[in-house]
Order: sequence, then structure tokens, then C-alpha cells
Amino acid sequence: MDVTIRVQEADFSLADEYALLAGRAEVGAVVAFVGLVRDVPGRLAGMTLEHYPGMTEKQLGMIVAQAGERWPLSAVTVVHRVGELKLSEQIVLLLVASAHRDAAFAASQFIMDFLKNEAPFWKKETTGEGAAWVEAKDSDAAALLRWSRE
Amino acid sequence: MDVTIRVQEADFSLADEYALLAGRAEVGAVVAFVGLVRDVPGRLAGMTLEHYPGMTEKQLGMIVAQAGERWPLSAVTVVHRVGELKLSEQIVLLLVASAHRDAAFAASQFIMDFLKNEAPFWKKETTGEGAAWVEAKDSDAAALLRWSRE
Amino acid sequence: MASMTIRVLYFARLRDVLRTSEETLALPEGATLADLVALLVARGGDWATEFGGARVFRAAINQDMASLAEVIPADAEVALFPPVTGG
Amino acid sequence: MASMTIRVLYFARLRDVLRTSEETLALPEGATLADLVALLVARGGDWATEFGGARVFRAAINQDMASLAEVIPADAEVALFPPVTGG
Repeated sequence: MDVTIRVQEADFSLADEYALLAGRAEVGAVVAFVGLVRDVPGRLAGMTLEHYPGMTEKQLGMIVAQAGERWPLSAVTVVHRVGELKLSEQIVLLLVASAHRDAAFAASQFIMDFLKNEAPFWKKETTGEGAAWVEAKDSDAAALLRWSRE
Repeated sequence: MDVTIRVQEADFSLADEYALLAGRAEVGAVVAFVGLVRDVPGRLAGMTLEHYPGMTEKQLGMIVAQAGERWPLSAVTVVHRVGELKLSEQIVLLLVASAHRDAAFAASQFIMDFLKNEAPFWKKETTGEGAAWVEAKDSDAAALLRWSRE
Repeated sequence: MASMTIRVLYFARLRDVLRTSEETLALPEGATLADLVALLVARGGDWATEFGGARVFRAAINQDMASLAEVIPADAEVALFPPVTGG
Repeated sequence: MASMTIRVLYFARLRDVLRTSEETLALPEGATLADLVALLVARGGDWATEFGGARVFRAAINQDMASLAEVIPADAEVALFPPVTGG
């Protein structure tokens, strides 16, 4: 399994990252996820993303490795941005390439669920009234339950 | 919900189709799926994809509309190729844009599961020994069960 | 009983085996897909093999998936084909 | 009992409220995360508010998520931060 993990201030290109994964003979399915700065109607001006350098890369590497143990994956790319982001800008890119569609979909959701709970990123939203740290959602923690093995 | 459905011989560009969806203020998540001609090790030379013109577009439109009733979606794009395809070529592209990650993932899998069972496409594989129609897999039909409502 | 005309289309492996991509048939009004299939099975040979129960096939009426109990409307476009394998 | 030195890092809202991004502390060898937290709560004020039980926080030891019962190794890098909100 080829793994690419990057944390960066610069924007990323879905097309460029996809081109690096899709050409392999054994790949039958690629699932991509892009998270973007969404407008809460009329309210949001942008956001700042902080992270814990070192731990971020380590946690993302562990999450991707766990996905690779559960499903047959050819390649996984995770790119997460930090710093200042404006409305509609891209935040995170995940690409999962596999021989099989179901494996690619399941691994993608697994990686995003764990990223949301265990990768040390924090969002601070900027609105007309100032800046405020985003509170974690209970639903993100609850999403991990679906991956617990019996 | 903006819906784009195309059946074509020409290749498609994930980047171009993504650019058309991702810039909307209300979009927080885009899930993309690309299916590719996968090599069954050393065996496959390519494939031919046949379809039922008219019914294909109608069925894809109904499947996407059903997804739009179940989840809050901003835009859906489906591009499916027909004709001669070589190894590693792209077959199908699905893009789903939503405010929410879970909706985008669920709708993507729903659309692919129904496309696999109800959109009239047929694959004929070409190998060193000749050409043979691909048999449908029971697992594709079984996948629909997860979407049945109680 | 009055009769009606329908078009029947064959796709993919079925078209190859039956060496027919399209034909026009007369059926009694009110005929169901099952009636059409019985008519085809009565032809014998590959028709009986394909539609007689040994092999799985799918049907559409006017471009919607249809079950054997469905009544075929006049001037319908009926399609018979193997289970689909796209995506 | 012998003592050890650890680094403690604070991130995001916790760093803002505590006005501290990093400090070096001496703890007895064998101390757990719970012991460290008790030491911080004893400082009172915002420290007691944040770590005294009223608010949720997360901890990592040497860049792995850790629970309060875990023993802190010597020279560890301990981080305390709010639940994460990336992705």
C-alpha cells in the first residue's frame, strides 16, 4: 500500500493527486473525499486551522495503516490544510484506491471518521462578530462505534 | 439539486467535473467515485461496454432523484462510458456534493449500488482467448438490501 | 380479443445468442410480460433455453424495469436482457 | 522518590484561555496523567475550570492519544487540548 500524508498551508489539486493513484493496473475503484469551508448562511467569513505538528502526521499514518489492515487497499493519500481558509476553500483531501468499490468506500469513511476524532486539528471560525473555536460534535465520536469489532 | 447525467464514448475528466460542483457556498463535502478497468492479473486485454440508449439515462435520473429525496444533496454528476475500453481506463464517474459528509458518502454508495443493478449497461471482456460477457454478481443484488426501509 | 403491436428489444448476450436485436410482435390486449415470455419459449431452441427458466433475465417496459406479472400497454417498447453489469 | 522532567503543550482554545503554549514541569517518577491534571487543577482559576471536570479535554503522551490512567514516561512530551475538530 502506497501512503501519502501531507499537512500544508497551500491548496491542493484533486486532479494532480488522483493522477498519481489511478494509473495502476490493479486499481478498479478510487473514492475521493474533499471537505470544504461551508457557509453557515451569511454568517461565516472564513476559518483558521491549527494543528499539532508531528502528532498530526503520526495519527494520520496510524489511521491509514489500520484501514490498510482491514481492507485491501492499493494507495491512500491524505492532504490536510492548516492556516487561514476562506469560504468555499478546500480543507481536506482523501483518496483511496482499491481493486474493489466496497473496500474503497468503507476505508474512506473509516479514515474520515477517525481523522475527525483523533487527528489533532482545531478550527476557529471567523464571523462578523469575531472569532470562536469550533466545538466538537458528539455525532463525530458516535460515528466511531460503527467500526468497533465484535 | 443540480443533476448532470451523461453516457458517452469519450473519456471524462474528474478535475473538470469536480470544478463545476465544488464552488458553491453551501457545499461542505464532495465524494467522488471513479470505476476503472482493472486487470485480472495478466488476463484482461480490455472490454466493450454496451447500453440501452434512452433507458440508461432514464434509470440513472430516477436513481439520482431517489438519492436526492433521502439525503440533502446540492449536486450530483454521473458520467458513464460505453464502447471500447482498454486496461486502466476510466469507466464511470460519480460526484456527490452536499453540505454534510455523511450524506455525501451515503448517497454515493446508494447511487452506485442501484446503478450496478438497474442501469442497463453490459460489459464484455476481451482476453487472449476471445471475448465473453461478464456475469452479474449476486453480491451486487445483495447490496441493495441495505437500502430497504423498514 | 383485440390485438396490439409491441416492439421487443434484445441486448448484450441475449442479442448475441438469439441473433436478434429487435422485432415487432402482435399480442392480445392485456397481455402480460409472462404471456410474452411464454410465446418466446414456444419457439423452442435457444429461445426456450434462455426464457424457459434455466437462465436469469431481466425485462423492461417502456424503459422501466418490470416484473413478469406486469401488463404490457399497447405500442410498448419491451426489452429483454441479461442482469446488468455496468459501473 | 526520584523526579523526572516533562514538557507540557497546550493547543487551540486551551492555549488561548491558559495563555500558555508550553511549559516544563517536574513530576515524581511513575506519575500518571491524572497526577499531572491534579497538579494543574491545584493552580486554581482557569486551570481548575478547564481541568477540574467541568470541561472536556483530551491528552496525548508522546503524540499518541492517552487516557488519564496512563503513566507518563521520563522526558515525555505531554499535550493537553480540546476535542479535535479537523476534517
